[in-house]
Amino acid sequence: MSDDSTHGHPTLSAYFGVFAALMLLTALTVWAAFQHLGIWNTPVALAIAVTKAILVALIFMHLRYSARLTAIVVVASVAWLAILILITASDYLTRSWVPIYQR
Amino acid sequence: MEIFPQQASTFAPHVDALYGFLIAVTAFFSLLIGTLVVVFAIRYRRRSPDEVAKDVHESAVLEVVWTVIPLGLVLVMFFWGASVYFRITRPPADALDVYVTGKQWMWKIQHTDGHREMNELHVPVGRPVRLTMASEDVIHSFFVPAFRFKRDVVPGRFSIAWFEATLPGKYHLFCAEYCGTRHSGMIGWVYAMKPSDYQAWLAGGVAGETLAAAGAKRFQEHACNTCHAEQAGARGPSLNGLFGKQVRLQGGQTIVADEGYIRESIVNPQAKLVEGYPPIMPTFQGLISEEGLLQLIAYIKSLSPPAAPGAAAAAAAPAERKPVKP
Amino acid sequence: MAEAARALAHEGPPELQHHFENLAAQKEAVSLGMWAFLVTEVLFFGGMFTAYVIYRESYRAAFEGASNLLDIRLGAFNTAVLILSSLTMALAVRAASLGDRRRIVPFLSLTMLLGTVFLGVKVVEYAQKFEHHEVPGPHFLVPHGLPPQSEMFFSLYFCMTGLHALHMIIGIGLLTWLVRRARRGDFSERYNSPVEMVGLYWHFVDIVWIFLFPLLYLLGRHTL
Amino acid sequence: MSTPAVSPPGAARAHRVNYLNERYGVASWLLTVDHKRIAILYLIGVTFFFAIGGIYASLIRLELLTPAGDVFQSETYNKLFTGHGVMMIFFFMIPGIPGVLGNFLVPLMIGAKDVAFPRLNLLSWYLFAIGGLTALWAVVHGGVDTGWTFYTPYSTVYSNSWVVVTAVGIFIAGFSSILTGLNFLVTIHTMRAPGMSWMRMPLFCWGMYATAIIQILGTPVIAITLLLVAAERLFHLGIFDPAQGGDPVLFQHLFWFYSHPAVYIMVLPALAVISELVTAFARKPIYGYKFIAGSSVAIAVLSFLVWGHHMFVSGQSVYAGLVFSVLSFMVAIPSAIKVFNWTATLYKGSVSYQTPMLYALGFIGLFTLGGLTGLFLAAIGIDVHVTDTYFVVAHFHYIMVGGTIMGYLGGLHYWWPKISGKLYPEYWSRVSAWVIFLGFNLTFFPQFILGYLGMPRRYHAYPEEFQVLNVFSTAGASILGVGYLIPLVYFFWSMRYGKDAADNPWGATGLEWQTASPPPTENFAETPVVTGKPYDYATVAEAALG
Repeated sequence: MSDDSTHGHPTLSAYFGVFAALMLLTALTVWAAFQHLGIWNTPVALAIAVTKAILVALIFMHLRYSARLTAIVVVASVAWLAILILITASDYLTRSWVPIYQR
Repeated sequence: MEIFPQQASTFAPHVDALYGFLIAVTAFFSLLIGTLVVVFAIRYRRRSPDEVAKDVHESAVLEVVWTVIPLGLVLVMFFWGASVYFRITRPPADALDVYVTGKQWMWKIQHTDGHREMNELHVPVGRPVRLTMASEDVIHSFFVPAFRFKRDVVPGRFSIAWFEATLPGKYHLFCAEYCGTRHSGMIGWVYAMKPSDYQAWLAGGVAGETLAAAGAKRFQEHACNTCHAEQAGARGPSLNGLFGKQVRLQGGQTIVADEGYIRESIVNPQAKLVEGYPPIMPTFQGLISEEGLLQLIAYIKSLSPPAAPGAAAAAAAPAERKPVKP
Repeated sequence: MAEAARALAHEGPPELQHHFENLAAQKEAVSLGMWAFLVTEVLFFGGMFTAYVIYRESYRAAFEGASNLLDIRLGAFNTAVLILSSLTMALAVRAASLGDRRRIVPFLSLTMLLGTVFLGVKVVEYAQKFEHHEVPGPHFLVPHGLPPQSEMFFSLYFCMTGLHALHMIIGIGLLTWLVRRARRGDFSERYNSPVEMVGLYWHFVDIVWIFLFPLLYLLGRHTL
Repeated sequence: MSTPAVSPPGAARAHRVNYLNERYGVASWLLTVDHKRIAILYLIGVTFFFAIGGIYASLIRLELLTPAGDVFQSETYNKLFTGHGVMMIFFFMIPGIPGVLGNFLVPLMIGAKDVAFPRLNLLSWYLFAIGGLTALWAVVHGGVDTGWTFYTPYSTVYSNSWVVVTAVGIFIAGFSSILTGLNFLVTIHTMRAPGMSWMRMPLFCWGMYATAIIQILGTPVIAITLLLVAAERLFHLGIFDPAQGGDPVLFQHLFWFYSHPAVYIMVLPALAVISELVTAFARKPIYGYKFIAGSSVAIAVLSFLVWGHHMFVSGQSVYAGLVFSVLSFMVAIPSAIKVFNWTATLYKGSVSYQTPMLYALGFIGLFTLGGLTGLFLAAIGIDVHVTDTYFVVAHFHYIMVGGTIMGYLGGLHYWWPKISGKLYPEYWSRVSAWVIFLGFNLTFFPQFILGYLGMPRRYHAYPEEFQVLNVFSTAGASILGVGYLIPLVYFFWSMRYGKDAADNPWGATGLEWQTASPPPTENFAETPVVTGKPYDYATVAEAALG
């Protein structure tokens, strides 16, 4: 880990910009929740939440200015969360695939 | 002392063949490693206290070889094991239906003709038997070692499985999933009988009303018929001929109306709504016992056209059926 | 070799623990440790998110109906409060890294205050649920017109927000500790990793809420 | 690997200051932040819980001597096997090698003065001790009868035993495990001595690194799952209760997401120990260093993708079952790579049969058999028949006892001179290694046959035709029990009467052998500088000659 990679810091305006963006996105997600988007309501809400989380991680948590190892650690946590949720869900999604009653 | 269980079902030879292959692989590699370790340990034993071995040049080829050979072997095992498993998971269409309820610590069996048994199951040989199983309390597991057959019975849903006995005899029935204090007492016997003996057994006991008739009674008791009426404009969909058919759901999905679907529609009616019907059905979760649910299923099955080789129809004429290889 | 010997002689600042070579190495270790800890937190909450995903798919109507019983105004207000607290926390970390001692304490205190406001609102929300018998367990009454599985929604709601609130309480405790140390003048341009680490924790708790808010409060609004 | 000379050989050993004699008194131990002293604390702790688990095991085998359940009540028997599982898994196997050998060796092997977070390390031990005593109180005083797997809804609704307290104990110990893993991960990343690149790191550290990954990524999930079980018992939340719409199979997913990788928390450190032993007692660089190191990490990652093989008959989807099956087979590959490479290391080596090597060779045999029988369970068609039978019991005891305990004891014998500064009697240690090996096989091999015959696990009483094999098993267990007592006696004996150990009694490489036995509190007089690859016996020999 080189020294300058850990010492970079966002500017004040970056902090306030992110804050404003987070507030706007919060308003957006509330507004979107009341719209009839069919199957898209949940994906839109999640996409907004992911965007907000990335903003917080990159700027507030200085991930953008951190060492590569830190990024790997973060990616690992997301990957393992995905393993847990997706593989478990795959069981539930495929349970009805094998017809147990055949006519 | 026996070291190998009896082979008494159509699964058993397939499972045992794979077992034999795996034992051969295990024996080969255990002996290979064991022999090499012993030979090397003796041949290259340390001869003086400060002897130091020379470095042996590593061979990338060797590493690849002993990565690829096991990989090939395990892929063979996987496909073989998967093919055996597919056999176990797909019940043939013309199987004899038997309904099983597990509760701490007994097995309750209902036959379609109304015969009931406790910790005993009589089945004919040479005929697939399809078990629809439910649990009243915790997880149990229906295990017949001689059939190489096991299936967990999970509360809150049906577990559906099948087997076909091949050898007449009396076999252990175990509960294999730990279920509480008297888990090891939740045992019984499976009697596999020649078809003629089985007929005699069926004729002998007091059968009472058929399972479908019992289900029909419950259908009235719970006033299911007020909505699921056989007339135009009824509030619920008709159940005649429903079983085994494709159902169109709201949102355009389709689903086969099997036991699991019907059960879910009774205890959690909002989960899958039939197209064109409003979500007005109340849940019956906790209001109908597991045995009652099984009876309702048997009733709804009996409403299906008799032309289909359904379970109820097949049960009526077992002698005429030709054995079908799964 | 000579380098190593010098490091052993330990002429480092008092914050340097004996087994590290220098402050940079110590900071690197602390930072990696904190991020690894946050990984465990992600998976800790992950178990409940998994349960949420499975049951939500199984009991869609119940979940959407029950979600509409939550107070969206309080939820949105709390989201804003938490985001603001993340900003003040970030500013506190910035002040610490610049060695701006006068600003550390106010920003930390503001963060604590906002965290307390969040918890206060949560108490109001919980109290409402108790009044309406929407707390799972023996006293639960299935809300009018909803399937009984709405109880599952509230079970998950209380587990997830409860665990989140517990993290907030721990966070406020950590902030109290930081304020005391900051008052004592412990932090400087050179040494400020405690502030930074608690900051990471606080932002993580914020991120959890960023997901909880839409998943719990906004599920079924379009069905209204 | 070259290091600065350590203490001058002429110094009177008795007066040498080391981590054991630098300070005295109970407080100097209970408040220590020295990784070596914490390792000793773990040694005491895990030995205690191992003894408890062992007593439970012997009572189980006593009951199973006869088919009728005539020694204990069913309820008592169920509490016995639960107590055995909980104590052995959560308070012996999981903290065992990382807590004792990992704590002692990781900083020494990478040339650090301590782990990255020494106080956190002590906290880990306290959490382990508090969690262990909490669970012990629940298991002994009240009793838990759910099995260590806590399957719902039995554990949440039907069991009338001390589930919540046990769950809390395991929850606390889980955080101990997380903090240990976190500490090792950070230590290995940031505290390596100058020149100690990743590819120069001893394989034991690679194993501990892979273990740390699992501890960090897996343990939180069991923690939250047990928390939900406890909450469900207390508040009737219904998350896993089918009566309220919950799904018991979901519990199994969450439980095994951790508890399958947990098997590798137990066995990866043992594999890592064996890598060290084989190379040291063949006096030869390990064959295929990169492959062994890589296979540890590969096992750690793959271990998270196979949990569903515990659920083939649970009602899990057929397709999920197939995916879990094929992935489970894949874990066999890195395991096989290790075994082949160890075997190749012996080739043209200078092999000695001192006690640690006996354990290592025994381990290779037992682990091979345990691993190969794992293939039976991954083969989904066979698993349907043998799951939840004694076949599974036999298989995982080959891995856990034949693998982990053999590795642990092998490692303890290997590093005991370093840890205690004393030598144990070689004759008795060889005897005990043989007794353990033979007793183990007699105990568990018959259980493979029993399992295929269909004897279900967790049975208090069983049909009479299974008795003969059960008698063999109980006889073996008695021998095994004696085998475990012998080392306990001579390790204690050696602390007082044993001969002083040299700094490097085995003529092994590795930084831990280049400091004093026992090491000073600061580990090294000067921070070592690493200049070459590990296990470079040829260079060491040259240096000795020159």
